[in-house]
Amino acid sequence: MKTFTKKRIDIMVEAPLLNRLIDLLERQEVGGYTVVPAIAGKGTSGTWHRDGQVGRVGAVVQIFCIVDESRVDAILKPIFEMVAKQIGIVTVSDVEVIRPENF
Amino acid sequence: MKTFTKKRIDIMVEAPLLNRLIDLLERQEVGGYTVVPAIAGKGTSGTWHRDGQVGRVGAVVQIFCIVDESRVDAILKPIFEMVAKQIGIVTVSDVEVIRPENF
Amino acid sequence: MKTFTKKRIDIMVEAPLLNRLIDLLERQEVGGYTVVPAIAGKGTSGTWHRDGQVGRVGAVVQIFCIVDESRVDAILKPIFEMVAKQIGIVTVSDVEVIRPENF
Amino acid sequence: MEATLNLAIANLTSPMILFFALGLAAALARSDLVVPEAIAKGLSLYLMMAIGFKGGASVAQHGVDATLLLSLLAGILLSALIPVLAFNALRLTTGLKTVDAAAIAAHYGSISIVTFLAMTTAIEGLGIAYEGYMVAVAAAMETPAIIVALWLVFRGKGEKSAGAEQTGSQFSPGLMREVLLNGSVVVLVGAFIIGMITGDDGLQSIAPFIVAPFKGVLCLFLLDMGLIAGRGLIGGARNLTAPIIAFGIYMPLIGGTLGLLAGAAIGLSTGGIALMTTLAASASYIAVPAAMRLALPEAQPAIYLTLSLGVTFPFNLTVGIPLYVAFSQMIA
Amino acid sequence: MEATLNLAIANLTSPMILFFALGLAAALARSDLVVPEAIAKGLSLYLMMAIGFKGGASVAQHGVDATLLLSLLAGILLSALIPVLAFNALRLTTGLKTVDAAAIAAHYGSISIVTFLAMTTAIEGLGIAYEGYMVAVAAAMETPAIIVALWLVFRGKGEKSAGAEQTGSQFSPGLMREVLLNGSVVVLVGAFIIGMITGDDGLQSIAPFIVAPFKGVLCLFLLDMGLIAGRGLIGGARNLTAPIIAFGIYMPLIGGTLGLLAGAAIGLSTGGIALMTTLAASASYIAVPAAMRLALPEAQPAIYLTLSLGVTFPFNLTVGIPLYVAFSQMIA
Amino acid sequence: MEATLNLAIANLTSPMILFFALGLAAALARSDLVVPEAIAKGLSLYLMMAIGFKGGASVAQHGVDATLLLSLLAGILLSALIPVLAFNALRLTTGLKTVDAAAIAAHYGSISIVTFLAMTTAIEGLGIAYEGYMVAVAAAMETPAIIVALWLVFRGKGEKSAGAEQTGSQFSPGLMREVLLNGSVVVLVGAFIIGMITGDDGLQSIAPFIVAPFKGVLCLFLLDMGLIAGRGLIGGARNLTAPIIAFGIYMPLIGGTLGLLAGAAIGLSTGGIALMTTLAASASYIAVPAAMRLALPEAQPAIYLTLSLGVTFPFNLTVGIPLYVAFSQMIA
Ligand SMILES: Nc1ncnc2c1ncn2[C@@H]1O[C@H](COP(=O)(O)O)[C@@H](O)[C@H]1O
Ligand SMILES: Nc1ncnc2c1ncn2[C@@H]1O[C@H](COP(=O)(O)O)[C@@H](O)[C@H]1O
Ligand SMILES: Nc1ncnc2c1ncn2[C@@H]1O[C@H](COP(=O)(O)O)[C@@H](O)[C@H]1O
Ligand code: NA
Ligand code: NA
Ligand code: NA
Repeated sequence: MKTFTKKRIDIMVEAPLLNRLIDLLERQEVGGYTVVPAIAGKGTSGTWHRDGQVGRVGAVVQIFCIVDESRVDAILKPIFEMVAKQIGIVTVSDVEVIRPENF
Repeated sequence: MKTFTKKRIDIMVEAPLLNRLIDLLERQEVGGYTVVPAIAGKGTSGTWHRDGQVGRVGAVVQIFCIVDESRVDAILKPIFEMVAKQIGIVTVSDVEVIRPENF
Repeated sequence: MKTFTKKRIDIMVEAPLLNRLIDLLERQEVGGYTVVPAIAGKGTSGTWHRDGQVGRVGAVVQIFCIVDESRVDAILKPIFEMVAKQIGIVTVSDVEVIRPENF
Repeated sequence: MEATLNLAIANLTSPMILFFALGLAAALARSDLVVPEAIAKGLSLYLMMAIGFKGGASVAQHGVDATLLLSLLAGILLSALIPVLAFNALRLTTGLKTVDAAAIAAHYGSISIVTFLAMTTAIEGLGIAYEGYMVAVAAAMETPAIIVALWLVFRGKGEKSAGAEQTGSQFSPGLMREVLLNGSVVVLVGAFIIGMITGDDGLQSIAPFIVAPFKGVLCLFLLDMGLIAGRGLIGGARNLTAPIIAFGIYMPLIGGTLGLLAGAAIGLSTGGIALMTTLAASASYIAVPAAMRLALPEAQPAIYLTLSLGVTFPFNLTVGIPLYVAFSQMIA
Repeated sequence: MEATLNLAIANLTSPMILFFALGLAAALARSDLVVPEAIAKGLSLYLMMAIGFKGGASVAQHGVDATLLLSLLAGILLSALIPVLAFNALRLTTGLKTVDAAAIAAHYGSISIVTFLAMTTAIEGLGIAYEGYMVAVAAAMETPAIIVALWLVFRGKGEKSAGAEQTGSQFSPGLMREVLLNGSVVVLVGAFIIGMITGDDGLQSIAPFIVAPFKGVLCLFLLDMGLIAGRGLIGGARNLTAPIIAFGIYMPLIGGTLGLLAGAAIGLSTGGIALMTTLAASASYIAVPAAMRLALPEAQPAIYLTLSLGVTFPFNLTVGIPLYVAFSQMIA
Repeated sequence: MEATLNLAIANLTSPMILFFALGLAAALARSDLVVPEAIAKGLSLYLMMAIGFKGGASVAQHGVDATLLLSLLAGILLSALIPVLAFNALRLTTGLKTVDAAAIAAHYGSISIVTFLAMTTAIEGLGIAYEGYMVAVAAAMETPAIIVALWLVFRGKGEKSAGAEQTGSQFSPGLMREVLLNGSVVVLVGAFIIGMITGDDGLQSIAPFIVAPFKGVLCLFLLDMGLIAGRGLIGGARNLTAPIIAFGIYMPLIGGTLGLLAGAAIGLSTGGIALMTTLAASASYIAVPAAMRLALPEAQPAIYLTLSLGVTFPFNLTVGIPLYVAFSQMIA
């Protein structure tokens, strides 16, 4: 099957920031995004576990977004600026899709 | 370590369709699959959030399946046919595995 | 934006083994890891569903870990040894990150 | 008239309706309040179990009178007939496509169990008795509407022009099985049977769990329903034209009238008539939408879900309940 | 005899057992009914907290009699002895490998707390008193069986032929810590101690939460257990040969007999004997399977889980409970 | 003195505090015990709904006396004043940076609703009455502290040197909206209003859900709080120096004293004074941390969360409650 190469941006970010990140993605007019749960983790800011929180602070959520290669840089820049000073990391990888028009 | 390249098919699909998709994968005799939750998202069919549903309509789940490159097309075709007319997207990417025989 | 290529190791493993796997990752001094839930799946050891368990046996969880290419082999070997005899699979893929120092 | 007004005021100022309003308001004010999915499912399981069990225990106590079968039959007929009326009303008054009209029609033939629960709570509060087996009638009304709605799409078109193959519409026995064995129905009917077997002794032994806190749990559940209805409206309101919204108001009145007449005709008690009216007036937002995504994927969920959950459900809860009680009291 | 039959009928028609049967039937009919994982864990937490607290408060009220220590000792011995019997029975009658036989044996030495809960509810319903500290005995019986089962695998083999290194079998102090500090045990024992400290006053203050709705919550939990047992059977039945299934039936009877004799020998009340019998007869499906995945990964979970949860648990719940009560009444 | 000691002992041996201790102990012993996130959120929703409703129903019954407005005003002033004191105490005694000191200060001006719940349960147990509207005072005290703390960071620095742009600190109306409309506050205030509207009738109708099991549910919730506090201490203790820990003990005493005096000055009842004291003494660990992550991301959560949840919360629960009751009884 013919497929088209796109980029998948994966963002892990502390939960209180999620709504702002989604607002940012909407302003960048990405074709879509998906929020995915995480249970626990460790990074430079220490260890966390979902079942050990009151409130949302400390928990990390994931959000990914499939975009056209041509738009990666424009989208990545403000994301990185937002996440850099918070708890979180950003990765980018290659994926192929079947219908290219939606991204 | 010696690794072998396989393909990872990621399908995001509206929850009511999940059982049919699993049936389809079983009929294609894939070596395995994993269903992963999603919390929220946005696509061409609009926005959804897991905690804002009565029933399953509106929610999206993810399912991924690691298969040998040689079988990707055969498996992708019926999946794409099923998902195309519903809420959902399909992506394919490269992964490496250590034991090649299970896929 | 300038990015740096790293490796993403994805491990799916039966839930009772999770703590030992995390201990192993800590001993390998990986820069971080994230545990991700799974809902259901099928592999060589049969089918499972999260909502059909008493206790943790039978459920599978995912954990991923982004590491520098140079360290993949050292980390992969003990992981594979641990997972090989249990229910679980390991995959490796390419990702790009923006800040290379944390991995 | 004054009695009806008093009923209406009592209903609007009951904790139940006020918690629903709180949820609605919170959603419209875009508060981040959520009831976790697992909790909502747990509450729903509890409500099904409680209402089913109480119905069964009541049947065990009062015996099955002659009207049980008649009620089931009436329920099934209403569930099959209402979609035909609804479909034609939509085709006449809105510009909706066949699939969309049929999908909406299925919702109105089927039922909303939470509206049913709210009505039982309301009439219990008023000291009005009702037949315990109305729970079984509720279960029986879930499915026929789906079959009729699919028939409305496929009839006379030889499975082609409606685009079965190309568009994915399908009518499969697997689908019927899924609908009939969906979790809520199984718990409702199962608990009903258990209630019938264990009777009043059984009921007494678990009453502190399923009877005493019932109304409070329903309040919490309605808070969540308010949140969901409100968020559905925010997201889906732009898909609803004025004629569609009007349908969401007058269709429960039409359906309700049929239920009222049927209930009176077969000789139900006042409470039984009120419940039959409520079942006929209410629209599904769980079982039917899920079935429609499988059978009629090209029908737009943003229309049928928003209409059923955002318009008809609040209407029945606030205006419908006192109205249906008042009319049941008159006709009984 | 007739009394026993009445007991059996009363048990089989109790809401508890009927909800379990409903879950089982729904699973076998492949309904999509599920109790969300978080709800199931929450219910289980509640049940541990309630049973532990009630046990502790009862000890505070009635004082610790001389048999407490004896009961704990008897429990530990039973938990250590039963796996040896079970292991040999399996080696004689089935073609199972050493690791599989030992893993199964561990389950039968350990206990099922839900079976214990069902028995307490049954005897409370019959007005039979029991020693509150039996909860502590239950906790004490969780672990010894695991140690004995691992010893059965590793003894005399110098850690080699059983393949410790190559196959991953391991017996570590970390494992014992994990088992001893697993969540359920901590809540059960912790609530027991809190109950002992706060006594009847404490119990009264939270009784509307932990006493009144207890039986109803147990029904909901058993619905889920039925679903899980049923789905386990669907998936795992093909792993069970006739001799293995037979073991799942006669082993609880052997274990139960030992429990019965031990309970009578140390002078427990009728209820206490029934509970000791139940503990000895029941098989673990939470703590032990998790420990086995870590210590004996090459043993097949599809065998031990299906057997314990799909065969022995339903057997104890339906046939076992009335039987054990009847025998306890005779022997007391 | 002896009365105070008795109060202290009664408090320390209440099921509530013992379940908290159990959670703390389980966490420190590294047990794997967890309360699933969805259950914890569901319990918290329940507690907010119950306490809000009961407060509102009590206002409906006893009427609004003149002190309601004064209490709200006093609460808002305390919430705004305490952060200033806290900030200066931290700057004088610890080497913390401005942002860290301000972030901590915000927590102590705001409130812990669970501490408030524990106090209401304690005084209800002692038969001490209190003003139902104190729930509204609690809600009013959530936010002012946040505004003051942000002002402490940005004042006089022209938004620059504190590094607004470079470091991400920001003070936005959106943030205030998020805090004011956060789920807990909405349910608390909403249920309070519903309680006021439906009054005692409403309360009676759902009392078996929101009144009877309340204390037991609080025990389960405190078990979870103990687990979280304990795990927070394990992970975060190394971030706390002795002067910071000392602050976590003396700051509630300073805040509590202000609350005590304010409560007495405006003429609250003994129970009302005790609650005002508790609100002033308690520190937030839900709303404020979330706001701080958005407004002051460079402040370290490991410090403010661990201090509020791991030091001040247990201190208030164990030592604070009997102390505040004793002083309230003296001053009233
Ligand atoms: N570009 C995208 N990136 C990430 N997730 C997406 C994207 N597009 C769609 N999705 C996910 O797939 C779901 C269905 O997509 P759609 O069929 O386009 O509405 C959405 O609700 C998202 O959860
Ligand atoms: N080919 C595959 N694609 C995706 N997930 C898989 C695959 N094989 C195994 N898994 C996941 O890994 C778990 C354990 O696999 P196994 O050890 O093969 O039983 C399964 O239950 C699935 O959740
Ligand atoms: N190397 C890594 N691999 C996988 N997940 C990571 C890694 N580093 C960080 N994370 C995740 O991102 C979260 C925030 O990272 P950090 O900002 O470095 O504390 C962590 O809690 C992990 O869940
Ligand atoms: Na209807
Ligand atoms: Na046993
Ligand atoms: Na305070």
